[in-house]
Amino acid sequence: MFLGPSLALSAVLFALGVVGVLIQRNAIVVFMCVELMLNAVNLTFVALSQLHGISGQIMVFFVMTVAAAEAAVGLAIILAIFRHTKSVDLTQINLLKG
Amino acid sequence: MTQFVWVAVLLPLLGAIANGWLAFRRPNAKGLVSAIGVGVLLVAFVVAVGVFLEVRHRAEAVTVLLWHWMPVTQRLSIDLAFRVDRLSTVLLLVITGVGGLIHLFSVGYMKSDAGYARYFAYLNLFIACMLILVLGASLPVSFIGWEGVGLCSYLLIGFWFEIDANSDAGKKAFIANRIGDFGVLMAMFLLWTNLGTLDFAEIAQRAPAVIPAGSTLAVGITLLIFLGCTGKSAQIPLFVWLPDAMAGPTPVSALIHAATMVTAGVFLVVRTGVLFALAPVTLEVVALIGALTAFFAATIGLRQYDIKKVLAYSTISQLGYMFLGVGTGAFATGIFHLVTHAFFKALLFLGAGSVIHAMHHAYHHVHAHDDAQDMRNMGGLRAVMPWTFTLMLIATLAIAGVPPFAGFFSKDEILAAAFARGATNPVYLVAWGLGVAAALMTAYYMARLMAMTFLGKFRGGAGAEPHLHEAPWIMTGPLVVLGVLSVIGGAINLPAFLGEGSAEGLDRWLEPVTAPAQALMPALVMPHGGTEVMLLGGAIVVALLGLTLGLRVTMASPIPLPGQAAPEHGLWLLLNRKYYIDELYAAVIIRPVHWLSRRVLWQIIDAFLVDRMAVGGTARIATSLGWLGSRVQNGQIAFYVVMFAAGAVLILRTLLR
Amino acid sequence: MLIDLSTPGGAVLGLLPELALTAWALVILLVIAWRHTTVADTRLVGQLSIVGYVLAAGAAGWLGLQGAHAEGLNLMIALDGFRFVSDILLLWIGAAVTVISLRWLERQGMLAPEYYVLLMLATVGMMLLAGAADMITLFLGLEVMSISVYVLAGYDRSRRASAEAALKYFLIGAFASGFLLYGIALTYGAAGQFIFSLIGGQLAATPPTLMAKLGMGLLLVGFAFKVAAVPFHAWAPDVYEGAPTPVTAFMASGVKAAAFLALARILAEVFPAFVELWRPVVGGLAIATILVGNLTALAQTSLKRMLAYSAIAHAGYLLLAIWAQSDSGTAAVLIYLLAYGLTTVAAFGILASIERTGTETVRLADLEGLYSTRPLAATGLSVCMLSLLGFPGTFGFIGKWLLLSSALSQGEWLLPLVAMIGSGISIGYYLPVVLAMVMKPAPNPTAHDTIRFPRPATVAIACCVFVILVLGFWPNPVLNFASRQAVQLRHTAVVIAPR
Amino acid sequence: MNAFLDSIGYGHWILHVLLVIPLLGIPAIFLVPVRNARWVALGVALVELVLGLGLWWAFDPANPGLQFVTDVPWIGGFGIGYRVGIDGISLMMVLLSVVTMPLVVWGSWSAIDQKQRGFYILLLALKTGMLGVFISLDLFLFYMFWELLLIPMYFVIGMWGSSNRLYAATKFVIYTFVGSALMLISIVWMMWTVGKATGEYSFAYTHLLANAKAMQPYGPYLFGAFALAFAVKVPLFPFHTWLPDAHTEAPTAGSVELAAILLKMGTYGFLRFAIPFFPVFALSKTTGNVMAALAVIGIVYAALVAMVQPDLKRLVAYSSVSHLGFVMLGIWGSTVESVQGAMVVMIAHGLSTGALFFMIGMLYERRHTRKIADFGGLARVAPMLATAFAITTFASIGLPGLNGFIGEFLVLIGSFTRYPWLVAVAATAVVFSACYMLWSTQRVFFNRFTNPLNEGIGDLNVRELAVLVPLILGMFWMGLYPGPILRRTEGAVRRYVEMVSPSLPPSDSTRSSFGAQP
Repeated sequence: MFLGPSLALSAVLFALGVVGVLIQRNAIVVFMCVELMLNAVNLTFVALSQLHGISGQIMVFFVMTVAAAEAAVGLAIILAIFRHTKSVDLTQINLLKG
Repeated sequence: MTQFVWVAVLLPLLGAIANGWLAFRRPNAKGLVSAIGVGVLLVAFVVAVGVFLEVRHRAEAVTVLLWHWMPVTQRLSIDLAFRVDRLSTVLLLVITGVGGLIHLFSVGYMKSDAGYARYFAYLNLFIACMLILVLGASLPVSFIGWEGVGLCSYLLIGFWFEIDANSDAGKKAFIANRIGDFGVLMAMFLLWTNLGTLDFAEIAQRAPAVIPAGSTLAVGITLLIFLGCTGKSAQIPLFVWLPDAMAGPTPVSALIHAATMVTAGVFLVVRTGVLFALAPVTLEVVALIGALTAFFAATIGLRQYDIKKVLAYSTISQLGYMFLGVGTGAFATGIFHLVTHAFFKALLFLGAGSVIHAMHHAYHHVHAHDDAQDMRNMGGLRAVMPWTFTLMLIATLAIAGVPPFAGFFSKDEILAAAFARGATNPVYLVAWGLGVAAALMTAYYMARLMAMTFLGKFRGGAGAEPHLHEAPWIMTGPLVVLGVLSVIGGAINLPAFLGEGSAEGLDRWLEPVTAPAQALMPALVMPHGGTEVMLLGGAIVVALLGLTLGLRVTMASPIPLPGQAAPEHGLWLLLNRKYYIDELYAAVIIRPVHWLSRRVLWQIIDAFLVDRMAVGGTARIATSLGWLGSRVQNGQIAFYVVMFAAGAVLILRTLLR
Repeated sequence: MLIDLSTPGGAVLGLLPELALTAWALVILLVIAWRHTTVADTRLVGQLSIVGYVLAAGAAGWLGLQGAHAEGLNLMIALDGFRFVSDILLLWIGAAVTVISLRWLERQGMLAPEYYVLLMLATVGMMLLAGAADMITLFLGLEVMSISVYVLAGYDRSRRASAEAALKYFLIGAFASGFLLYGIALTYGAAGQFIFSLIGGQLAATPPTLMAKLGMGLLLVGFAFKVAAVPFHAWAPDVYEGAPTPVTAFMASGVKAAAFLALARILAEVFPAFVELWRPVVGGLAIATILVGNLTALAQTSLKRMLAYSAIAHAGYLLLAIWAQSDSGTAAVLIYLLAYGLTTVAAFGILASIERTGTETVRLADLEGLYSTRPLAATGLSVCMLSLLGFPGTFGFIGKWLLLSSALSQGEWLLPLVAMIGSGISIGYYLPVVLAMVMKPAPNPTAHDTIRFPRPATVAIACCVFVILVLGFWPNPVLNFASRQAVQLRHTAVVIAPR
Repeated sequence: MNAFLDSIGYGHWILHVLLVIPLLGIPAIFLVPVRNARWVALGVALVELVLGLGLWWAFDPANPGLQFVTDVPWIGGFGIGYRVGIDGISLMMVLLSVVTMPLVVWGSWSAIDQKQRGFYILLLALKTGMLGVFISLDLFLFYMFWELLLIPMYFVIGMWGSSNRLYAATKFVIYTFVGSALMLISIVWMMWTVGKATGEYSFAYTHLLANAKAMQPYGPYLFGAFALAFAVKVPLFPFHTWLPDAHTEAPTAGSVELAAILLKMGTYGFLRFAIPFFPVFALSKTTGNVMAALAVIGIVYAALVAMVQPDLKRLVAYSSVSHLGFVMLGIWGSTVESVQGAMVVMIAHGLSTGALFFMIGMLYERRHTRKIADFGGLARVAPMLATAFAITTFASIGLPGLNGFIGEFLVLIGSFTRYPWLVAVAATAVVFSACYMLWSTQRVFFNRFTNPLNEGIGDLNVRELAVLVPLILGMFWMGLYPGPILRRTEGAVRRYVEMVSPSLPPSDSTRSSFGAQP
């Protein structure tokens, strides 16, 4: 049921996330785009569960948990950098290069 | 005795080592040094005489094997072996005999030199090498001596090494010799490749069967050998080193650069006569080069003021005669002139040495720094040095070709042979003409030399004059012996018409050696009867004419001192400057080679192209790429992510292709 | 020993090393709750954490010796020698990094003992990742490891570089996780399974579908990021430079090793049927990685950054062995990881000791004259450089040789050629280190006075260097061992090495 | 002698002992005070010399094959073994190595005045590496020794060299490392190819050689990889530019070891590995012509460049390039004569160039300069040194009766059939070598005494004489009585030539272009 459209939708969402990462300059927005990618994949898992059973849905839970942990750590890191640079603009964060 | 011929080689070698050791340890033990230096030569001479007495009764050669030198393969197994035959015996006698006399002379001449022991070490070493050269049973063994004498020549020319010019001269000699040696080496390679042997006897045996007469191969090999000879024997185009070689002590000039080493080329041609016989073209070249050298060197000799330089050009000229002789195919005549030349030229040099010795001492006493060798500083020495004068006069007459002195017979025989060949081959006629002209000039410059040195008044300053004196007996003694030999030396090969029994002694003596080669050449019909007499008469006239002219012209006007002479011009300048040959070589060869080596090979190819561009360039390319890489790494997350995405697209594209 | 993973007891037994380490980490967290202020506290926690590694390694070793295996294929975590060897390797790296960190943290004034817990948890993640036999375990292991390392990278909060490193690593890492996860999803879609061997069987049975190919491609992208293969490498130099030095050592050796072990397993067990598809990709990545890594390293003056690029280059070499994808190739991966791990830990360990408090990074010029004041340290670092270069007489050479051998045995010449060219380039940056230390004079007499070599780190480094040298001449034990483990990785045994 | 050697089981242990003794010296050096380090090194060197010289008698010249062979598995399952053994070719290289060793220690006696411990340790390590290269019969083992050698040499140049030492050391290592990188691929590829063809996977030299046919399809590439590694080491033009720098900057001991032994590893490699494995390609018309031409270019080119060098060591370095060109020409001459000649040149060059470097070192130690222009007229103040230098000079330029001539003569005469024109060009080296050597000798030892700083330099002392006299005696011995050496190498050389000669293209008959057949 709606397998094709669901997969297509998740692909589009995933692509949107990727494009967002590519074009956004704000660390938090970029991070949100990554979350969008993860959730797009979650949609894929759920959609595929119709075909292959429950295991896909189980995976979604793991992904959500991991994403939550990631969000916590990620925001802490962004905070840490904000303390140094007073900004979350990624173009400003280029101390390390070469 | 023949089996012990190696003693004659070994002793001088040991003498050299002993004297060399003394040179470091006891440089002042001059008595011991002289005893060793002359003693070994004496024993060697005794051995030589012993060998001679045996060889007298034996026509065939004897090979004395010492050890296997290069036992590489069956095909290439070179033994260190000596070949005792009539040719080597003649040279054995000349080398040890004349060499011994010169050693003796040196005892007096070098008495006060600090490098006395070193000098005798070199001299002994030279004798050893020279003996190896003439005794060698194969080309490589002779080559040991061939290069060895070059080495000794180098060492002795540069004996007083603290003067740059002397060292330069030594180096020049060695390098000129080496150019010739290149030819000898190449000849060896060709011979071995084609004949599978380098042994003289086997070459003579196999060559006629393998190498077609007149073939390119024969001409090539012989020309290469002859290149070696031009180097060693100072012929055109490699003669330039010999005049400079006069930088060495005078006895050295007598021994090495007159009597023995420089004649090695003639010896080698005779040794490999069979090959030359197979290459008539080369023989023509040899004769022509010989004649040309004789002529040109003589012209230069006309206008030199250094007594030794005159003699040096004279030597080159006389060597040219020898090559003219062997070039006609009459090998024995070449050897004949070699022997007589050894006598009278050694005498001339030693005489000159005695003169220089006297001049040097005189100058030394008055602390003058004038050139003791410049004839313009001499004059009137006849009075103070009667012995020397007399003996040098004998030598002058001998070299000028006045009968009955030794040079007359030998030179005449060469010219006669050339004339005889000229009947069928005009090249030889040209050579003959050059030879006659050279003879005239020889007489002229010798007379000039004698006149400038011994006649007239002493020009070297009044202060020095009282200190001039005759050389001690240890020096004049050898001169006397050589004087006697210069007088009677011609007797070893008198022309046929002078008597049946004793005539052509050397020709017959050498027959076993030269016969195989002679058999391959058209017989040489020596002029006889009227022609012969006419030639002889002509030669005498030429000699006397030259002497008279030389005497007259030289004595005609006062001789200016070195510093006061008007600058030379025209032809005289050309002659005085030796045709600018040295300058020519420097401009055409030496400087371009240096330029090429320094600018092109080293700085452009080596340092720039290979090292900087190829090697350094690779490194630079890598470093630049690395720099580029680190620029790409710009620290921008956005850019990193773009690279990431691009990579992902690339991977997916590859997979979905 | 047969283990039934379906029973709780069996599951505990199967996961014993990971569980032991996790439990110990929790115990230590408890300790930290009381002791987290002084230098002594930090030190105590560090020392305690080593016990955890030893316990876990003991468990892994015990299981390995017992020949633990399971029946059936329905596993979430592998029970084979390969996993236990990987575990020991990773635990060893964790322990070594801990030892190096002991005094280093104090000197840098980073008195937060949670550091050690994070290291342990990251190690747990690495072990799960390397031992995963199931996509879920794989993902979990990966994330446990990654999240811990994100934090570790930014652990020196006082330094902006550290924070920046953490941010870069985190953002790009999360981005890459997305790709990896999508890859898992699509693979799942294509095969309907999470378990490696089942997916492998499924994929082998049918012609490759678009979804399977896409899935594999995205998985490869995810791993390419983790191993820092060009062009997914850009984060690595920045992060390696910014992170605290022991953490850099941990990332360069541990994280990379775990990723490679997992990649080797996935390609061997999940995609053996697609070998002709992924080979060009891996080969291309290898070539690009070797060349870019080595060339860019040439331009570096900071030692840490240089080693980062060198790490990228080495990832390229390892991809070569992955490409070869045979038992000898897998054995080569193991050996190379061991050699590389030993060397990297030792090199960064020495580097950490040389670092001065407050300065950003060690430059090449800072090493000048080290030999005259610290001969042993200079010698040790020289050995490390030679080992990284793959110079005979060091273990690095054995690894390099095995890589080449595994590729050449497949009749491939281009990749080994590129590898050797890369090796030739690399001498251009390894050698100057030796040169600076040994042959140049110190800029001033007191230049190296601030260097401190704490005893534990010294012992750990010395052991590494010693092992590098010994194994360089006598690699037999590890070679044979690695070959045996490599055979266990797959169910089809091929002749691994010529006999 | 033989009976005695047999009674102590010499043949069974000698090669291993030779390899190990220098390594045992290393801890010994650590144990003694620094100032005694050189004594330990000397002791080790002398023990090595005494033991090694036994090979001269124990070696059976009648046996052309490998002798004293040991084959012990090393890295089991991977076909790698500790396989060593020598034939006539390696025998001479081993002997050369052990002979130079005490001389090198002696020669460094006073020149090395700091970090002595490290220096002598490196010298000992170097020696093990060299011996290892020459006795390895396993390609893996060979490669290890081949590369390992670089390290001690690198440090010797870089730590005890003169002003530009860092550049020179780096250049040396990078050049040779990069040069031999591809050789490793080649070696492993050979193992697999032969292994797949025969079922026996092994790096053993004899095994690979016996089945070299299986590798022929890849001959050009594999040979190219080997040739690159060896050509750099030789060094063959145009891979030579590392040599002048390395030679010049290295301390005396380094220069001597480089010249006497290290360069020979390249030519040895060609004789032992590169050509026998791939004779069809290596000796094909094109390859042969190219290699021989490069050799000859090297001979003449290096001689010319040597002529204009202002630095004595650089000059001798270029002369090495020239001499090694003869070796290469001889190898490609591919006749018993030419290869024997190549062997002799290898040994002769070791003696004479070694001696030259020693003497330049002695000059340097006295005056701290190597510039020719800084000297002049030294023969007056240092007559013994001048004499030794002159003798060595003449040995180096190939004066018959000294060692240089034999080799060059054999090389040229042996290669003449195959490469007549190239030989003609090569033979001009007799002129050029005389030019550069004599000119430099003249400017250093003869001519006017211009530089007052040279007044007090003093002549050779006893230690220096002890270094030079053996070398000079060796030069005379080799020049006058090379038979014993030739006899020992002949078997191996003959076997080598017989092995490769079926692959030789028919000679473009020299004889037709130069005349008649015998």
